Amino acid sequence: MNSIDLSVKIGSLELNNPVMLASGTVGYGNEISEFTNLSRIGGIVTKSVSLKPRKGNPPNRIFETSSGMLNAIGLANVGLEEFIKTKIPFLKEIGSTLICNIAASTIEEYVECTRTLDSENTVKAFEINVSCPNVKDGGLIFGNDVNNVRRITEKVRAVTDKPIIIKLSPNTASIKDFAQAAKDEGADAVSAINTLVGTAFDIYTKKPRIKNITGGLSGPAIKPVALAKVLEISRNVDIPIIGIGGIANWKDAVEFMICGATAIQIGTINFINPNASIEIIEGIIQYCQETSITKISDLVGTYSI
Amino acid sequence: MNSIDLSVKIGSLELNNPVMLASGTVGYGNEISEFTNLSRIGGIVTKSVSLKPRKGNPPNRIFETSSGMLNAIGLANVGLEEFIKTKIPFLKEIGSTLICNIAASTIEEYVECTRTLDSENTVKAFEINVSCPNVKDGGLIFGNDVNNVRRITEKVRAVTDKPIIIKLSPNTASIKDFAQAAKDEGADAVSAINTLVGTAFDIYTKKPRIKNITGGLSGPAIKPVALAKVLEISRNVDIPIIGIGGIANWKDAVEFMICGATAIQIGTINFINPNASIEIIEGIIQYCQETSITKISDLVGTYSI
Amino acid sequence: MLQVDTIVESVQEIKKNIFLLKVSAPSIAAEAKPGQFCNIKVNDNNSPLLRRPFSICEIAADKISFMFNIVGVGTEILSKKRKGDRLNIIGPLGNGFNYEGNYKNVLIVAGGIGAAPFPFLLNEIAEDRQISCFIGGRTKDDLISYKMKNILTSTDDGSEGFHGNVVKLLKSKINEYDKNETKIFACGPTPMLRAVSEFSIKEGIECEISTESVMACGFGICQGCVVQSSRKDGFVLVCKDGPVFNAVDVKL
Amino acid sequence: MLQVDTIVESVQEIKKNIFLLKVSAPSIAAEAKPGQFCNIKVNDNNSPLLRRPFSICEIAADKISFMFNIVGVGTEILSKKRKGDRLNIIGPLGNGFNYEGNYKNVLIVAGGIGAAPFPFLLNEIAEDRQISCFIGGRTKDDLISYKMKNILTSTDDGSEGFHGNVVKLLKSKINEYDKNETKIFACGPTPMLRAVSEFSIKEGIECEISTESVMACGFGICQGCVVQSSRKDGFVLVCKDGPVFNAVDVKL
Ligand SMILES: Cc1cc2nc3c(=O)[nH]c(=O)nc-3n(C[C@H](O)[C@H](O)[C@H](O)COP(=O)(O)OP(=O)(O)OC[C@H]3O[C@@H](n4cnc5c(N)ncnc54)[C@H](O)[C@@H]3O)c2cc1C
Ligand SMILES: Cc1cc2nc3c(=O)[nH]c(=O)nc-3n(C[C@H](O)[C@H](O)[C@H](O)COP(=O)(O)OP(=O)(O)OC[C@H]3O[C@@H](n4cnc5c(N)ncnc54)[C@H](O)[C@@H]3O)c2cc1C
Ligand SMILES: Cc1cc2nc3c(=O)[nH]c(=O)nc-3n(C[C@H](O)[C@H](O)[C@H](O)COP(=O)(O)O)c2cc1C
Ligand SMILES: Cc1cc2nc3c(=O)[nH]c(=O)nc-3n(C[C@H](O)[C@H](O)[C@H](O)COP(=O)(O)O)c2cc1C
Ligand code: FES
Ligand code: FES
Repeated sequence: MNSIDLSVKIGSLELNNPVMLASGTVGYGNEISEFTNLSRIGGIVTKSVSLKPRKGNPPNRIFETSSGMLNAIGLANVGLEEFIKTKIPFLKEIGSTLICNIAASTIEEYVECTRTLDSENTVKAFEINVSCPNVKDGGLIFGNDVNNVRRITEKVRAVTDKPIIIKLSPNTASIKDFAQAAKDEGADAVSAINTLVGTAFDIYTKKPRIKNITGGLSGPAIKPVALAKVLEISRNVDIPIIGIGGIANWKDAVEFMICGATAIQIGTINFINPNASIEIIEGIIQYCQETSITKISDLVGTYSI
Repeated sequence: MNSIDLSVKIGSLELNNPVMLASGTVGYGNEISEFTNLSRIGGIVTKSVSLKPRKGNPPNRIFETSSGMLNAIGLANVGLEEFIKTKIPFLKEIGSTLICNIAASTIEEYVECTRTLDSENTVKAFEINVSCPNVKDGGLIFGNDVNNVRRITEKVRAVTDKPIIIKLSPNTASIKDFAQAAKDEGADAVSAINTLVGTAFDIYTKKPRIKNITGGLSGPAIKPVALAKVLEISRNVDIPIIGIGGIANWKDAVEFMICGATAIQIGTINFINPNASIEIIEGIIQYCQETSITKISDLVGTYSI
Repeated sequence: MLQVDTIVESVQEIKKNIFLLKVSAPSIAAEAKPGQFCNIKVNDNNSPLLRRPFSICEIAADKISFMFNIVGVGTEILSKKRKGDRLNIIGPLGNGFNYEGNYKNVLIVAGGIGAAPFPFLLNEIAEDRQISCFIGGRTKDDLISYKMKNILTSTDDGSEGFHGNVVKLLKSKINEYDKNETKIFACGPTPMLRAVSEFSIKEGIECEISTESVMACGFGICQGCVVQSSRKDGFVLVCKDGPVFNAVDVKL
Repeated sequence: MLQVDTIVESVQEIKKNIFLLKVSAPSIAAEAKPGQFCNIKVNDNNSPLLRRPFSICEIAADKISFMFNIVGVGTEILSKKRKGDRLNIIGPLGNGFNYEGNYKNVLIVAGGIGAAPFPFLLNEIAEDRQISCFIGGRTKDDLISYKMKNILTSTDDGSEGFHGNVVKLLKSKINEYDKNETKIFACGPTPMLRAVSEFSIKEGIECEISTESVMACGFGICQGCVVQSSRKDGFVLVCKDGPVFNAVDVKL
């Protein structure tokens, strides 16, 4: 039955299937592995790692909104050293393709993280997070200036031959310019989108619901925006796209692929259904059978407009 | 009981209360007047009017999303002449404060519309729509370039003494720059936000759900984004703000005012509950009683961060 | 046009996947005309956000009924309502059928759930008219004859009645009626309405069609529900100018 | 940790606005320890989107119960569940109470709905221990004594028992117990937990507190549920490192 070729290529990165787990929504894989079979997943993108450990923002860090959630975790992570020592070994065990997401406050830090991780065989690609809205230093400051994105890509490109994916911010007027810049400097792919800047306030205390004041909006609420960004890149720039944003089921995943995403990542839905990724893979297989698709990569960018 | 002063001032524009109906979501007031008492509403912003009639985009024009909707009406409107002849008289009758929203493809057209309407006594203020995402000409092209917003404001300012409100696009990296530009050129206020660019596709036909391909996302899904934009302006630019985006009930309205909105507009919720505006006014009154606020304008920008 | 909290009287599955929802709504019932519809908020939350439009199927004293099949989340929720549940409804909306006038034969043409508005219409039509109901479906399981009279059926698969679509059935029988004394009322999927419109225009038979489109408000403020007008270079609103149009007035 | 579709057995209002929801969940019941919680998807849609965490209140064979009061949309939906409804649950989550060890007196301190985890705990605690339950509420209507033993009550308004908060009540009685032979288990609003922590630390009494925080995932992948650690300049996760902490380990 299942003779459908689900594999996709992102630059030189080969994935068994197009479904990945998004950075910051699966930690380092160990907890979610109790609920789902990680070895069947196309790829795992680890929580943004930075050179030094970050304790992250004080609580409250999250708040639920209509069909979405705000978060300002603040890139809490164990730091590069601990990541290599204790997290990579587990991720190696489970046998899923590992993509390492890197966050930094300076270009040098991006470069150093990439260079250090380049020698780790388990790491198959890098996703460069230039778009986190929740840290004072770095994050949006980088992500919203096309020249910075250009320079980061260039410098990171210089220190690794592994595939580089630039994770773009949706909080810009023209995401295609950023995708073009990434392409120009040799990135293998872009991923879109990171969260939208949002906030919420308590009307009695008048304080923000999130200690950081603003947070990143994710979940089904943002799906139409994410899809429009993917389509914008797809129609204007010739670079593989990883679609992210509000994907809750296989139909959403297929919709992103039709709009031009070679692969997709699921984030917030992992919190609600930690087995969602496997269900999405199964749904995609069924869809292919129904619509007589034998190679999933044939579906990418088949929008008819 | 009800000795609360609900009136607010936006430049020289005085409103009986801060609750307005958003442009494009109440037509010209006649239909919704069957469901709600328009004379109690703070203000009505009419559907964007352009110099010539526009038939708008072909169907489908709308699509529902998770906690939101996409629309690409395409600024369908009767045109300036018909607007003055048949719509203003009705709006005059009902006695609510009338704000006329103007859309255009050129700066000259903005100016001509404003100049012509300036002599209409019923029109108490202008809202300049520089942010509609759904027309090929004008719309986002204007709204996403701060210099255009600057020039439009300047030119429109020159032809009217009535209050001018610039309606800003959220599809930019830094909305405060646009608010500042509007202020610099003499606008009395800004309204934020118009819809976010989004899309949706049918996974079987592979066609966009909206004929225009992309549409504007509105409704509760976008509330956190709208609130963050209002807060961004409020913290950086000294100009009255009209908060718009996903407001569904009085709590949402109060939240926007706490974040710095002097008044608010409700859009999508009119479609679901055409009496929502009155319910919101009543809720605000109760909130004021509960929290011992005697002048609603004292609530504006009281965030504690 | 009213917005009212109604109380659910009953939800009955009258046929596999065909439901009849009855609510108590005196004020709407008093105003409604055949062919009008209501816009129903199926829940108290944002999933789904928008109302769902349904033709008024039947009116009995102060009760209104709607007929629907489950096609998505909104109709699924409606099918699970129970007696006593509260349901917020806006209606009656749109114009209705224009069934006055000088004609003898009433030809009802209904495809699938397009049967919904006709029980109310048939109940109001003057008794001296001759009624024939052409009912089509993909298979015999899709034929809805609830409160129809003088029924002729067609199925795409030939499992009951005429083998073919309902417009072909209509064509095959049209010579039995005096065209100048006949009026067609049609409701069903858009391709069917297109076919019946073309046919009626060609034959010069009066024909009204009840159309559908995606809707947000249902009463004219969102401009979302347009169809192409035949009379001007522009659009008309299904919710306000329709949902019933004379076949000559719109291009589907 | 499991994700299972459970079947609702019953929802009972055991006291005004206090509900007991019982589901059949053999696999979770088999694994669960007192003080652990489950993360419940209260609906099949996005309103609300996230799961809601609830302590395991009681286990009887393969059934689990949760005790809750209605505070918002999620608990409202739960209160309306009926026998036979399906409910997707993730659990058991977090660590539980550490109730082994060398002590004689068990002091339960529960504020309001903080009573929820204790029926399960009391059922598991060795029979030779002396149990006292300090139960607090704003008024006597907020006192929840479900399956508690040797109860002492306090109310903020003095309408029943001790007049004052439950930690004050505890303080007034603490001399009746040998501090070295005593362990406190507390659950309730954060200000109460803060007070009981301070008190127990000052008095040198072993104390475990069951904490709350906003949660998205409930099992350690979102990093949303942090509280300040006392042991390092950083945070611990309520869902994974807690929800039960030794009072000395966290700064609330
Ligand atoms: C004026 C009018 C009268 C109607 N009367 C009836 C009636 O009496 N009985 C009945 O069963 N249905 C009727 N409909 C159609 C009915 O409104 C839709 O079936 C319903 O809104 C679907 O809601 P849902 O949430 O179950 O499906 P969704 O999840 O919203 O959609 C499921 C599928 O139905 C399609 N769909 C959704 N809304 C519409 C729509 N308005 N028109 C056409 N296709 C749609 C979607 O594209 C999708 O493919 C009427 C529609 C209109 C505009
Ligand atoms: C580990 C853990 C165990 C819990 N055990 C129980 C229990 O056994 N019984 C019980 O009744 N409740 C328990 N709670 C609290 C319960 O999760 C919340 O009351 C519930 O999520 C509220 O959902 P809602 O949709 O009804 O309210 P919402 O509409 O989400 O919120 C209503 C109000 O409650 C507050 N609130 C929401 N979520 C939480 C939360 N997680 N913690 C504190 N306040 C919150 C909101 O800020 C708001 O003021 C527990 C919480 C945690 C973290
Ligand atoms: C709690 C949380 C933490 C996140 N942390 C990161 C992160 O560390 N690095 C990163 O690149 N993206 C991070 N993201 C963004 C997601 O990877 C993803 O881009 C975004 O959530 C949109 O997808 P979704 O709607 O499926 O969640 C985080 C998202 C959430 C909700
Ligand atoms: C169907 C529809 C039509 C709209 N038309 C206009 C318009 O003509 N001019 C304009 O300035 N804004 C228009 N808007 C934007 C709204 O005024 C408002 O800014 C936006 O919908 C966000 O508010 P909401 O979430 O409350 O709907 C339209 C919105 C919708 C949903
Ligand atoms: S549905 Fe809103 S105008 Fe017709
Ligand atoms: S709730 Fe997600 S890590 Fe604790």
